[in-house]
Amino acid sequence: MMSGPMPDMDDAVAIADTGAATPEVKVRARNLKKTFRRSNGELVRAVDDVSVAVEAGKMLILLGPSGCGKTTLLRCIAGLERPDEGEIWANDRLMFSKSPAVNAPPESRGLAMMFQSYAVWPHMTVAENVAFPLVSRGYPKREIPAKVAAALKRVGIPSLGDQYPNRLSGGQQQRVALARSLVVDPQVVLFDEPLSNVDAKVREDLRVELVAQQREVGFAGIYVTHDQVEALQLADQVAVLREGRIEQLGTPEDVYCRPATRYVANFVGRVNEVEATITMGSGNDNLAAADTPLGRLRGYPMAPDLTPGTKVMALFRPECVEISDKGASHNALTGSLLRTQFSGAHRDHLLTTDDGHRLLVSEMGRFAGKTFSPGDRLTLVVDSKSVLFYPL
Amino acid sequence: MMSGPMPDMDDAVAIADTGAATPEVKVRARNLKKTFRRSNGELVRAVDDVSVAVEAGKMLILLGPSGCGKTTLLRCIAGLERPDEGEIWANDRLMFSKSPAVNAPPESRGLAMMFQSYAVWPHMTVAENVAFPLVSRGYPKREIPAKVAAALKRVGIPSLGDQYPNRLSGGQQQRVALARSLVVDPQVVLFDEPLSNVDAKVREDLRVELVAQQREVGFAGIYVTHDQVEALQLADQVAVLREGRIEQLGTPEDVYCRPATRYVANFVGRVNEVEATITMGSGNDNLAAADTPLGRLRGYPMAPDLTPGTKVMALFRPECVEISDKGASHNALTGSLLRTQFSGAHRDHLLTTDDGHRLLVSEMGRFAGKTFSPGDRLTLVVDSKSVLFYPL
Amino acid sequence: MAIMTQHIPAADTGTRKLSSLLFEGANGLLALLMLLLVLYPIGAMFVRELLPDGGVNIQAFRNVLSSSAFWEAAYNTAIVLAVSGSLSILIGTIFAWLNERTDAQMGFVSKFLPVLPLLVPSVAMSIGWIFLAQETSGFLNVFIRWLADFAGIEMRRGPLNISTWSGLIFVYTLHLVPFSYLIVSVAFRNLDPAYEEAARMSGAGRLRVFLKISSASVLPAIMNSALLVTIVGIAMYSVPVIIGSVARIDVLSVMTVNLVRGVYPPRIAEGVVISLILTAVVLGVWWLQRYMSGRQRHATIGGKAGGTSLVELGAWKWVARVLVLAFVAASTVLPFVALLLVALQPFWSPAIDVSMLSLQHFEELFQAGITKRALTTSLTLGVVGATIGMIVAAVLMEYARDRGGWRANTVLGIVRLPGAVINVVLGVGFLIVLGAPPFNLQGTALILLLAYIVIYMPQAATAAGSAIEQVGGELIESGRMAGAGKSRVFGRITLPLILPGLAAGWAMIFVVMVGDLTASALLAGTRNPVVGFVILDIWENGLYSALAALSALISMISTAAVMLVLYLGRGRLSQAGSFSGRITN
Amino acid sequence: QSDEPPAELVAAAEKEGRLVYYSSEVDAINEAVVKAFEAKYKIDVEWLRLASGPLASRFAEEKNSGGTPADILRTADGSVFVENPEWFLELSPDLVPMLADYPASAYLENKRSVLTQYSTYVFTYNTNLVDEAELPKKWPDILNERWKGRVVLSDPRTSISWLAWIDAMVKAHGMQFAEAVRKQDWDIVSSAAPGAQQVAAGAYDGSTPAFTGHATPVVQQGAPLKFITPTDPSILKRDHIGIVKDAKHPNAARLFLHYRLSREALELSCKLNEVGAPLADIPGCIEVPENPTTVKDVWTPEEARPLMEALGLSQG
Ligand SMILES: Nc1ncnc2c1ncn2[C@@H]1O[C@H](COP(=O)(O)OP(=O)(O)OP(=O)(O)O)[C@@H](O)[C@H]1O
Ligand SMILES: Nc1ncnc2c1ncn2[C@@H]1O[C@H](COP(=O)(O)OP(=O)(O)OP(=O)(O)O)[C@@H](O)[C@H]1O
Ligand SMILES: [Mg+2]
Ligand SMILES: [Mg+2]
Repeated sequence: MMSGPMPDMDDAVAIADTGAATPEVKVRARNLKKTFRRSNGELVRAVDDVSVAVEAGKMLILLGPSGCGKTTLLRCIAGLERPDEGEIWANDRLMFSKSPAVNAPPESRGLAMMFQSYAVWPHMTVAENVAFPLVSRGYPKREIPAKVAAALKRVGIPSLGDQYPNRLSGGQQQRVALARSLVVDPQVVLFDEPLSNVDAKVREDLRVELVAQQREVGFAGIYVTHDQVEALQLADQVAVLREGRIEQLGTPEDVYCRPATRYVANFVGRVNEVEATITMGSGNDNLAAADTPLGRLRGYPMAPDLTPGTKVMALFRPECVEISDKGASHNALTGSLLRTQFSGAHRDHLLTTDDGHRLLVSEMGRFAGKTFSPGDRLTLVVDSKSVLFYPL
Repeated sequence: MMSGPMPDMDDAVAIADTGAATPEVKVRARNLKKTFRRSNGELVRAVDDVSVAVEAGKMLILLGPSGCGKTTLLRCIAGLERPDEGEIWANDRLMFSKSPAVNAPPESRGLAMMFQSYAVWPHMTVAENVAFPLVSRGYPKREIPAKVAAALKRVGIPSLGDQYPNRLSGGQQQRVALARSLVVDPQVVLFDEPLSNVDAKVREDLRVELVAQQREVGFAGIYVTHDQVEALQLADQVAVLREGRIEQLGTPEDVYCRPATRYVANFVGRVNEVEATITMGSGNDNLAAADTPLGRLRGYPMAPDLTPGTKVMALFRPECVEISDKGASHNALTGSLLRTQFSGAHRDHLLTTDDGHRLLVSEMGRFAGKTFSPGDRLTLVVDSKSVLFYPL
Repeated sequence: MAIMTQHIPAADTGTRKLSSLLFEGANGLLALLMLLLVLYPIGAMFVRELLPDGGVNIQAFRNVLSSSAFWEAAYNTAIVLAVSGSLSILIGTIFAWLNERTDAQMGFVSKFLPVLPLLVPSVAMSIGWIFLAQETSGFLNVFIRWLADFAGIEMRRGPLNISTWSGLIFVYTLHLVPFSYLIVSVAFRNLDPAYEEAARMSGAGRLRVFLKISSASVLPAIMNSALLVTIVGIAMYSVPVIIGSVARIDVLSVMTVNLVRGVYPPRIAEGVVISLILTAVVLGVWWLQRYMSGRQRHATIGGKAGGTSLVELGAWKWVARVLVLAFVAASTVLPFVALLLVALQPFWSPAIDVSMLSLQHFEELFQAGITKRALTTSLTLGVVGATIGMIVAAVLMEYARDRGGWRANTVLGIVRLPGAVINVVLGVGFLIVLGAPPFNLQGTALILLLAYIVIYMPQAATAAGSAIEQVGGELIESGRMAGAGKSRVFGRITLPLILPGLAAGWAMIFVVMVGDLTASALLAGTRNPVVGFVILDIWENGLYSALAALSALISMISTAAVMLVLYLGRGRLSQAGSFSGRITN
Repeated sequence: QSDEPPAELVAAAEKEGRLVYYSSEVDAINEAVVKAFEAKYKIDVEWLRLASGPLASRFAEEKNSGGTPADILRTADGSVFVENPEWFLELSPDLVPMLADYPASAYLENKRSVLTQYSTYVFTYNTNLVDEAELPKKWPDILNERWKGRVVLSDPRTSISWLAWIDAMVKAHGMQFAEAVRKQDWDIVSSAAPGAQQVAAGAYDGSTPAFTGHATPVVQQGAPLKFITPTDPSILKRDHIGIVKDAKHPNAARLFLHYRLSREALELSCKLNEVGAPLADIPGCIEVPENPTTVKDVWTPEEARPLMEALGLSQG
């Protein structure tokens, strides 16, 4: 361990000799824990033994329902919250650990952050807002205007420098916040639901912009959201959190197509669930088979020991079902249409099977030609590769 | 017109003899106008000559970007804002008009409303919150507990009656607000972005609940949102607003598939836009043809006089494009793949054509089998029925 | 029509409408009544004194403007106000930040500490400080000299001297801090912590964040507090009369009071002229405040509030706490202890002889008929006046919020106006209007009550207004949509929600009413003497020990009453859970 | 001789049953006199005490706006009787039988007020801090270096009594006296009562100008306080009392004034306060010095201004 650091010293400690971080890893948190005490005395484990790492140019998304600890984890990394346990490195320096006692204040961690409420300071013009990090970090005075102008241009609001923020729309304010966090060319940027306060339409534009900026600046990002579409679109890695713990950490495809648990499957998208009993363990093609009240389904077992007879839950996503007119020996289900829900780019059919199961089927808009009416009996074929069996 | 009403009398006037409303129409606003004066003296036409009507059991969605006047329109109908011009009927009674001067106060209009901030009163228990409308409307005391219990049960929180709201999650609070607005079995319910403060996942659940409640209670609803997915899913009718005016009023399909203007097309979903010149007016199949830098496109003209030579904009949605391996004489475009974006249920391909146009193509998840890599040259075929020509 | 079978029984609509009409009518009437009550006395006096017989009383202006005494007092007032005002805003802002935004806060108690001075009538605080820091005999001086003696330093007087410029400014500042604290702390409470955190993340240290972000973003509130501090400071009488006159520092409030009630024949016209000038100053500050906050609209975007995180101060936390406690000691504890000591002594003496201490003066207080009656009258007036005043203020501010537009501006203007007029001048106005036929209220408790309500309306309105602002519009509107008329919504929703704010306002008003000196001296009758009256009497002719006993007594009564009310106001809502700051959803 | 009032006056007064008494006298005397009066007659007395300036100005303000409840006004500041004689009844033995015993010199010229007592101006001192030997026997002695910064001066702006004192000094010794006072660098106190207490507390060695009554309560508490009456000049302050015209209780007012002027009441007040009486041979009352100067007790602001300026005090 380090020899020098004094207890409680308010600074970061170089970790060259700890070997704790590989060079590309820009932020790393290890076994972080943070417990809060509610006003009624109850303890909440907001972050419970979480380890994450992000490399340069990559984006890690923290995804989970409200209250699962996403914000707390991010704020611990930022230095705005003090963890109970664990270690935090950023930019190759130890920022927090219990022993040796290190706790670098947020301003010296060299991280940038974007907030949900835009947190654009109302008493400063846009240019002053963007200049603030430069001034605080002691950039030479005469370089500042040029850097500010460049940052504003980059986020597409070059002419708004003189405005006060309250004159701007939500989308524009969030652009200011983005420019402000990127103006110092940070190596790490933290995002706490930065887009959840802006219009759905603007949100899409900003998301595209964010990806472009990341590509340009090459920062490592940690991004908190509870919107799974946002998560899947932005992420290099997604960490799905549940009650302070990481339930799954993987690529968007992993998390969406091969969710580790039913919780993850349900959280990152819509899913059909049918109870089933394994009839055949996984064969050469890795596929197993199971009997369901709706017929036999073939699919991937998601746990090692799903031997025949095991009760499982079969999951498949609504868009992995095809409405077919020809029957099939397995993975074919029939049901009658309850109603069709138009949602623009796609439409959802809600069916009920003969034994009362509800099934959701999602179709892309371009098949708009074939329409069905409630009561129609439809045959569905489920792609075997997208059926997953989970132990109960 | 009416004979009796005194100027400025604060009451609703029965409109039996005006014939202004057909029996099913529960709310009707006619030629409403409302202008605000900003603090800097500038005038804002928040609502500018808007007429809408909603029938029993139907849901009208007011959709538009921030600041387009959705809330103002809703508040005028609710009686929380006084229009400058126009007339409002609700429950077959005249609630507002300039002459005869009628302006019923909100509490006597018999409308229920749900707010964006849950607006659940923190000093009352959940049960007291829900009972308040009953008490205010003078329901017999002993019927109230049963009605409150029924309402709480209906929204799925039967056991929370004794709790104070600050102990509840956002989703639960919003359920309380829903129960509170539905407890009097209102014939009309107004919603001002009731779901925009809750989690994406909870939002979906609540949306389903709302539809179920509407089906059960049969109220006429007016629902404000800026989320086009929400709008398309909930609406019987969508009114797309732009700067205080209705840009298009129609079914979700109308608005999404046959948007009246480019503004609407862009607002309700994603769209590819290519400039084009009409080469052939619409023929028997109603299709016209136009030359674009990417090749010839056939599609529907969206204005009557698009004669050959007219400059137009050709629009088609990303999900109406098929990636094909066979060429085609028209509606076939080629480009090379820039990148693919995974978003769970679907994936988006961003292509660039040889002359630098960007095209977006959206694919359902089940085609996950075929994968492309950046740089691949792809041929796209656009369904003629989904290409729309708009005058510039 | 078939669907007319609405669930709204027609009769019910009728009664509801009637009660709403009554409510609105009553509100309008109240606004009108308040308008009369404020404008009529002020107006009548201005007309009588400055526009006698249709002409302008130029002589009064000439007398004032040509008097070197006026200019000296104006200069003194300006200096005292500028220095103590800035200091108190600075201290109030820092304390507000410490208590709302940093880990130096010490729970519920600490939020309460900086407003403690409001519970000690300013007369009592000033006298207490005379006992503490009079140059030769102040307890603190004697104590310090005793300590110095050990160190071999011999001093005959000092080192402190309250009867100096710095002493005067010191006591003014102690008195004004709570006013700025009250307003700025609410702003900090509502300030999105993300503003500060974003600044930390931008590389700014704690100090820079406080200076450039936290205090700068609450600038509108600071300006607002500057307005209140100006109003309170200009009208302040007991501090300058007790401390300033010994130091020969005359200020305009004391000068006005002397002109109006200290000399014979009374020179009311000149008092009115000075009031007019002060009104212009207050209006100027008001305009400045509106201009500044209009220019920089404060954008509070309600994100998810979350658990507000506090700025960690490290070791500075203890320094901060000590500062807050030192302030409480200086403003409340020390003066109170001094008062108590003197009250227990037979007469004020720096040599404390424990064997001589007794409750004699307290006993005499209760024996003296006039003191007993004065206590009863004052406490009754305080309770009734603070209650009516807060209700009136709440109804008016709600009316302003509800109606908006010119009505709101009129109401807001009216409720602030009394703040700009020196109390004693207002008192004369009341005497002129209500003391004369047909009212003939001269010497009654009613005229005092009305005068108190009007005089302290600006404070009451500020408290009620900020309480009402905290209640989100949608909470109220959803009440209307639930079918409740304005009166029911006010009674069942607005009122319970603003109750803690009203309770705090009540406490503040109660204390100033009980401690009022100037209007009381003019209006209190022989049958209903009030405490302020007795205090002045004892101050001018009685024993300091008796005065100390009375001051200590009313401080204790005020504190007890205020604690009780705050506790009740809080208790009512604590069942709804923790309830800090904004009540928007 | 008998000071008993005529029975019909008593009957008429008791029929009215009430009296409102405005007085600038110290509480102890007011209370004692009122108590004794109430014990004798079935009349409730309500009294209001303020310093003489505020009392007169309050009285005037009430008169100007719809009437005053006061039936009797007693103040050290005679101006109100001179400036507004129309507010008071002209006094005579017919009105108040007790006045038959009073010399013409006891009245104000316009007979709106009569004198109730003489007060002598004193120098109050702390016996722990001041030696007998140092005491100022004559007024000019207070201008010694010994007293520089050690005396507290009663503010001439708050009361005619203090103004009258400096006026008398200036009349006797010229304007230099006021200027010398200014050079003594004395702190100001609003009245001699707090002055006496500060002296008792040791804050100052002495307090002046003062009346004996101001020190009495502190002395009674055992404070190390005494006073001396300097001469050169010997000065006296008169107090005035009058009956308000259109009073609500005219007969009660007459009866009360009769009582207040009676030997019994004079004795009572002298006992509480070392003052002189307008009637001779009242036990307990101090000797009126030989050739005393009676100070000027009616003032206009213009007359006061040069004195204030000499003292370095600003006045509105
Ligand atoms: N300062 C605090 N005091 C007490 N409890 C807290 C505090 N901050 C957070 N919590 C609790 O810790 C848990 C995690 O909170 P956190 O804000 O990290 O959740 P989140 O995942 O960001 O949720 P959201 O999506 O709602 O923002 C929650 O149960 C929350 O109530
Ligand atoms: N009280 C007001 N005073 C002045 N302008 C107002 C007021 N209320 C609304 N406006 C303005 O009227 C326009 C319409 O506002 P409105 O709130 O109806 O928009 P909205 O469509 O509901 O927007 P959002 O999606 O942001 O809620 C906006 O430009 C707004 O700034
Ligand atoms: Mg969060
Ligand atoms: Mg809105």
